[in-house]
Amino acid sequence: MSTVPLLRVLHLVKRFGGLAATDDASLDVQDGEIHALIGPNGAGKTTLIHQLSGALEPTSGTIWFGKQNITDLPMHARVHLGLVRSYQITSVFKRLSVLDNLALAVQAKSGSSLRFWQPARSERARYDAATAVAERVGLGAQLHRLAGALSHGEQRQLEVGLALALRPRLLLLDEPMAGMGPDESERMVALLHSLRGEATMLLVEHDMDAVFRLADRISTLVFGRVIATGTPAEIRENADVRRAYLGDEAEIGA
Amino acid sequence: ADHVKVGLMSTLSGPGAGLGIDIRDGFQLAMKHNGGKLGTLPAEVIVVDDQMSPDAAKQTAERLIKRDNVDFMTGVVFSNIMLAVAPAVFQSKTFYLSANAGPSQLAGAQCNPYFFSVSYQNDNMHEAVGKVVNDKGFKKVALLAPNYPAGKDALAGFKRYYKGEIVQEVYTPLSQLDYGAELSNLRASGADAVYIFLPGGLGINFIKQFVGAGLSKDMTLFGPGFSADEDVIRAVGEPMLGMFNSSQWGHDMDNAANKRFVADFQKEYGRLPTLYAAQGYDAAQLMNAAVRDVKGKIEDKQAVRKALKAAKFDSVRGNFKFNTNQFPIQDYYLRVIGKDSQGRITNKTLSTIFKDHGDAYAAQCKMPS
Amino acid sequence: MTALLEVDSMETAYGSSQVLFGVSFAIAEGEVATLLGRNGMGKTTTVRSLLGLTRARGGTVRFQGERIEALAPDRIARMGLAVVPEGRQIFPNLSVSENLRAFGANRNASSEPWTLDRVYALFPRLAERSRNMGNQLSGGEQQMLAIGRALMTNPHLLVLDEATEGLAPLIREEIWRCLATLRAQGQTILVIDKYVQRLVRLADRHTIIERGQVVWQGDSEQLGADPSLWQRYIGV
Amino acid sequence: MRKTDMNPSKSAPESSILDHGLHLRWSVPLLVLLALLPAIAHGLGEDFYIGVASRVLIFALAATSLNLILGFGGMVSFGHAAFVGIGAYTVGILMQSGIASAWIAWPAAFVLGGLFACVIGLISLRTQGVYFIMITLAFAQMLYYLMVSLKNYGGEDGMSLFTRSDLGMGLDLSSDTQFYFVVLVLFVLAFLAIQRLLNARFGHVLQGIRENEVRMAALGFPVFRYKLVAFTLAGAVAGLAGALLANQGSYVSPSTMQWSQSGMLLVMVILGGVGHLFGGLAGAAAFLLIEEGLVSYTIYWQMGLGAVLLAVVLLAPNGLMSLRAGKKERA
Amino acid sequence: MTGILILEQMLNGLQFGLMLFLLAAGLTLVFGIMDMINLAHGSLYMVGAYLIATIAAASGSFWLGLAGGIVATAAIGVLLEVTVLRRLYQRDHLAQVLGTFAILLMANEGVRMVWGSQPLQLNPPAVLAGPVELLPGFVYPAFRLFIIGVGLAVALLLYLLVTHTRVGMQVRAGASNREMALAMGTNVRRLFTALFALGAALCAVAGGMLGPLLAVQVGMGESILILAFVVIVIGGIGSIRGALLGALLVGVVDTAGRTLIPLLFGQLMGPAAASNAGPAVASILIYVLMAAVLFWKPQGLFPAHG
Ligand SMILES: Nc1ncnc2c1ncn2[C@@H]1O[C@H](COP(=O)(O)OP(=O)(O)OP(=O)(O)O)[C@@H](O)[C@H]1O
Ligand SMILES: Nc1ncnc2c1ncn2[C@@H]1O[C@H](COP(=O)(O)OP(=O)(O)OP(=O)(O)O)[C@@H](O)[C@H]1O
Ligand SMILES: [Mg+2]
Ligand SMILES: [Mg+2]
Repeated sequence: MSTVPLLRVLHLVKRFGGLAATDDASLDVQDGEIHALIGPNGAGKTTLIHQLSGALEPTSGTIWFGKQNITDLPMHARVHLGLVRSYQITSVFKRLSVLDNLALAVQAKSGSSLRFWQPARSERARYDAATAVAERVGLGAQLHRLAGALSHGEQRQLEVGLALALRPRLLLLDEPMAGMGPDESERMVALLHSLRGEATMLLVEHDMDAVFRLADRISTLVFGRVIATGTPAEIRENADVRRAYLGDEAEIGA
Repeated sequence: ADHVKVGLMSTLSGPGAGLGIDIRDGFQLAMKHNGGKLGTLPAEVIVVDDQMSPDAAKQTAERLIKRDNVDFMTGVVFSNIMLAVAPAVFQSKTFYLSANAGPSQLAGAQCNPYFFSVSYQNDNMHEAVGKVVNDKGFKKVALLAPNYPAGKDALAGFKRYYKGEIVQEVYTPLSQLDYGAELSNLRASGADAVYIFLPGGLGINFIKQFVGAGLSKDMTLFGPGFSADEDVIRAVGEPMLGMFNSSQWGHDMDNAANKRFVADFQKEYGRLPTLYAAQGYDAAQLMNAAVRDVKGKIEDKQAVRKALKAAKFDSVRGNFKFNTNQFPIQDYYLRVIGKDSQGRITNKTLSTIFKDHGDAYAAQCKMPS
Repeated sequence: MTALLEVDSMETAYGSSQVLFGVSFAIAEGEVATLLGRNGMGKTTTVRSLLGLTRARGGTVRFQGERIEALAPDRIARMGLAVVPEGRQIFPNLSVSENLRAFGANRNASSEPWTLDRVYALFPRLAERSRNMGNQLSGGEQQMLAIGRALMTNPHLLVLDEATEGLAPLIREEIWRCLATLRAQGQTILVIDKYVQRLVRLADRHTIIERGQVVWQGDSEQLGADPSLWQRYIGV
Repeated sequence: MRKTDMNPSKSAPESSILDHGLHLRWSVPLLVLLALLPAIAHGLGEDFYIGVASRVLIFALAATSLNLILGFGGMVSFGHAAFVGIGAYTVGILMQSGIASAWIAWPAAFVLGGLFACVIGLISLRTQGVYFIMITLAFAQMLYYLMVSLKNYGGEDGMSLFTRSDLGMGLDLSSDTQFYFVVLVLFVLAFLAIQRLLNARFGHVLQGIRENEVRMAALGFPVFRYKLVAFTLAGAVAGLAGALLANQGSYVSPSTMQWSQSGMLLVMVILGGVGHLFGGLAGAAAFLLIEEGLVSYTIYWQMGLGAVLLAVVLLAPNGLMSLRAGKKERA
Repeated sequence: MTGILILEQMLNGLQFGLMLFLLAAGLTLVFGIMDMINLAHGSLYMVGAYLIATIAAASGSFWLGLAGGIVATAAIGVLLEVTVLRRLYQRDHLAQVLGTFAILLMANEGVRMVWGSQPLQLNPPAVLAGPVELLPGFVYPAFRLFIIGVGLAVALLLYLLVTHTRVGMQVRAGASNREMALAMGTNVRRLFTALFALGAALCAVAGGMLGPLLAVQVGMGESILILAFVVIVIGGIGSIRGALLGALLVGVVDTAGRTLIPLLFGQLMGPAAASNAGPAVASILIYVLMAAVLFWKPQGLFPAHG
């Protein structure tokens, strides 16, 4: 592929004391693809996402978004470039309704919020957009319930909705399926499918079934290093990946 | 008028409350002695708390003046509070008889016909000690006061009469608790006398620590009367023994008014009176005399003022008269803390330091007659 | 076999919104039971009511023959109920080893109790990170810790609420193997998980909950034989 | 197809914590009452209470400004009295140098309050939670000790102001009644502005930050900047309150900036209702009136005040306003 | 300055720091570990000092007073916890501030009603009353040495209790996630009551140690409470080690500031200006220190969970 990758991670290192959670990791994500990132627990996937999103500062290495070096950009600036994340551990506004949650997200992307006078509630378009997102993630009937009163699985749906509402170019998804039942997982897979073409995705997920169905390419992270990148078929056959991560699961997904 | 109203606003809560309560108790003892009357008029005394906060004091004073329409006010302990309430008091032409606070501003440029001090001018006590230390021939003196206007004025007052060498002049933060560092420096300074002006709890802290550090053997400790009064003694105890201090009054002073005051105060409240109690008592007696002399016509402000100025009352401190700035001209005594005949630790009056002493600010006062 | 746990027409509400409408099921000593159902159907609420964390409004719960629905959660726990809660709930301000040691006990008087060493042997990853604070663990490591923490109390009844969430396939397999071993040793277990195929292989009995009510109960054979059940209530 | 929607009745909109109405049904009568208050007080021969009312409104203004950051932004500032003090000293120092015009002094107090808040916020807002509480306390203490040692401006003794600021327009602020109306107008204007702001986009962002700061950052909001703006605004309004306070009491002293004063403002807000639009007003009024009432009865008035505060904590989960608002707005 | 003076001043710094630590110790327990902002902590310190002074005066023995005061204060602590404070654990910090502020007001008035407004007397026991000679020419007050000893002992004890016992772990667990700690079988309620009693007892220890140096009077808790908060915030909340080091840092910086800054300013700007600026700077020094520490380390020097 000759085009500039949408995301390019070069020799990224993150140390926590003696532990190198990210250890000279390099990775490309092409525009338009769904790129899955798999690896054992504690391999450094979330840590990598943290660095990509700007929540953690890398010890060394660079991150490129398109042609821009974003290594030192603060989180909010990255969001405005279109680099958006969701959290592995649900982080929603518990005391706000589902609609208000999503409306806040929409607000982030629709002009300045240094507006002190116009009632925010009068922005119909914003609430419509939020409603649309809610429908999309399957919370259309829960608009007015407080996020804190949703069940775990529903909160996970909202978590993804918050990211979606920002109309991302690159969506960093940290275990979106975790905590979802088979039914909801299925719906999430469908949702992510439908986003193809709209957003590029870097997907961290332990649900191999979903990963193999969705991913165009898969990278495997072990001890903070990318040990293999390839198509699902290649990864499934990769002996190292099987040993470090997949075990028998490769068959199940097949 | 058919009765007279007095607003007694003092510090009755918080760390400074001990002083205010003594003023109040002294004042009320006098009222009892007078049968609840001032002169010929039945009197109502409204006691309120200034919370040791200028802001609250201001508010409270307004309430006394505007809502209760008091004829006289008294009671404030602390100078900063006095200064805060002064404008409102003067504006309303209410007579203020200070039972403690005597800030230099009100003795000098901002003196006012409605303000009378029945206590002292703030510098007086320090001047008196300055003179004693000078006269006793101490050559090297260290000074210590908190870093605020009254502290600076205090040491200035001391230096007005002390001419020897000052080896250290230390100002400590107002909220300081521990004087370990200062005591070490003090030991190193080789001073032979120390003068401290540390009001309330600060003084208690310092004296305890001073004695604990063993410095009392090497240097003599001096303070103004209020750093060595009965309230402080009660809190510190034995370590206070031998501390010299100055005062315009002592509970052992030999005059009839004082004997009655001290005896009845002990009977009534079960403790020895302090300077503040004596001042509260005198404030009431001066009010009493003035109302008596104008024959109850307290509406006539000129007459009342004249009667107040005349000060025809038996002060527990003996000699008492007003200067042109309506601050006292009186005697100041040297006291030392020792054990009395009953074995109590208390102040003993030793000698007279100043006779008929006024203050340094009277000259700046252009008092309208 | 006697019933270790008996839940009878349990009703639970959060404030004014009722979630459970008379849930009844029983778990026999040494049995592995499951609760199945879609998201938000009341599985976790059932668990919370068992543990006394959300008080049931009606119905009874018997544990080892004793009524526990009115007891304080810590009493219930000391009787030998331990949970791997949804969302891990690791103590962030305790190190890994402290998380494990703080509540260690031998509540089922096992002759071969779970110890720190055994937990570390099960999850070597935790041994490596033993001095890390709970909040410095990866999601999966936290999950392992939560499981280890529950095992360390050697409970009569072990409750796992989505304990495989966020675990890598290899570790997940490890957990299944471990549960099988536990079962073989006679440990009673209640599992909630989305990998229903696995549960069918592992568990003895299943209870399906739909909108706060039990809609189906049976053993693995029956469940395995009736795919329409899955379709209808679980969505697989 | 929706299976999770097991209880459709719950889909009806619940009142949101983001909405802060003016509750006109009782706020208008309240306003009318406040407007009539001088006349009533005068009629009863209790002119003194006009001054009390001014003071209540001034503290209500300060407390409302604190509530803006505390209740809506989740920033527990333990140094808010410093900004009140800055405003008061602005008036005092200007007056000492012969500038008595309110048109200069009050805006100056507003701007300086904001300026100091901005600088202090730049440093303090790096910290969170209790650390933020303590660092704001630290700055307030620094300012306090600075003023204590500035002998030119009275030091610990403070400055007595012999006149009130001059507003022109034929108004005589030395009249307690006229001063009261000026305070009332300023309070109402500031209050309305804050109400607008809270219901506007900015208010939603601010409250979003209070609810979940990390997530707000992940949504692309420059969180620090919004917090700083709110902190600055609150400082400015507190500065204005300080200017009015200096005029009301004709006195300025470091004690205005003491930590206990910051604590009192905090207590007022918590008492009234954290995150309730009317919390600052309710808290200031309750606190000062309870105090006013108790002080004249007993010197042990703090016992009574303590008992009332304790009762509120135990019985009204989120301050006095939550008693009125009932369960639906419970936190 | 001579060598001995420098040594002495360092000891002073250490001593002042440990003095603050004694008060901060109980605070760390209740605030740092149990995560409960307790403004009434200073009130317990005050009540402890008053009780010790009263019992000591009645019995004529400082040690009896100390022991009796500690027990009585712990009992008062339990009473307070059971009746009021336990209702506040689950509330947010603000409710805790308001509730404990109310208790602080009531405690002050209560003490005033019982003991009056006059300060009380509490003197060190005779053996510790005077100075001792540490080196030739270097005398130091015995009671201050005692404070240093007690402070270090308390620090060690707390450290062991909190970090090396299961009770300590359970307390920390209960504070961060009460529900989960319950679900693991800890009787959080009883544990917290016990811990609060310990905190109250430590308050009384502080009262007994500081009472002979400082005024025993109404309101004695408030000014020093702020300093105690400063200490544990600089050290990092929740960490005993941090509280101790924070205390020492504050003690040394404050002492050094008070001795060195006036000297330094004297040389830089002449005595008159120095006598103005010196104390002003000295009084804000520890606040500057705190602001600086938090600027560079927003979680304090030794964050407990980092
Ligand atoms: N703040 C921290 N301090 C120290 N170590 C940390 C910190 N955060 C993470 N780690 C360690 O870094 C390693 C990588 O963690 P990370 O959360 O990135 O893993 P992960 O790949 O996302 O795992 P999982 O699949 O379990 O979520 C882990 O071993 C973790 O314990
Ligand atoms: N704290 C709460 N307050 C109000 N409602 C709640 C609360 N917790 C859960 N609910 C509601 O109760 C219902 C059941 O929730 P529960 O968590 O028991 O479901 P679950 O079956 O465990 O789902 P999941 O598979 O998503 O974890 C849901 O509709 C949820 O929205
Ligand atoms: Mg992860
Ligand atoms: Mg659940």
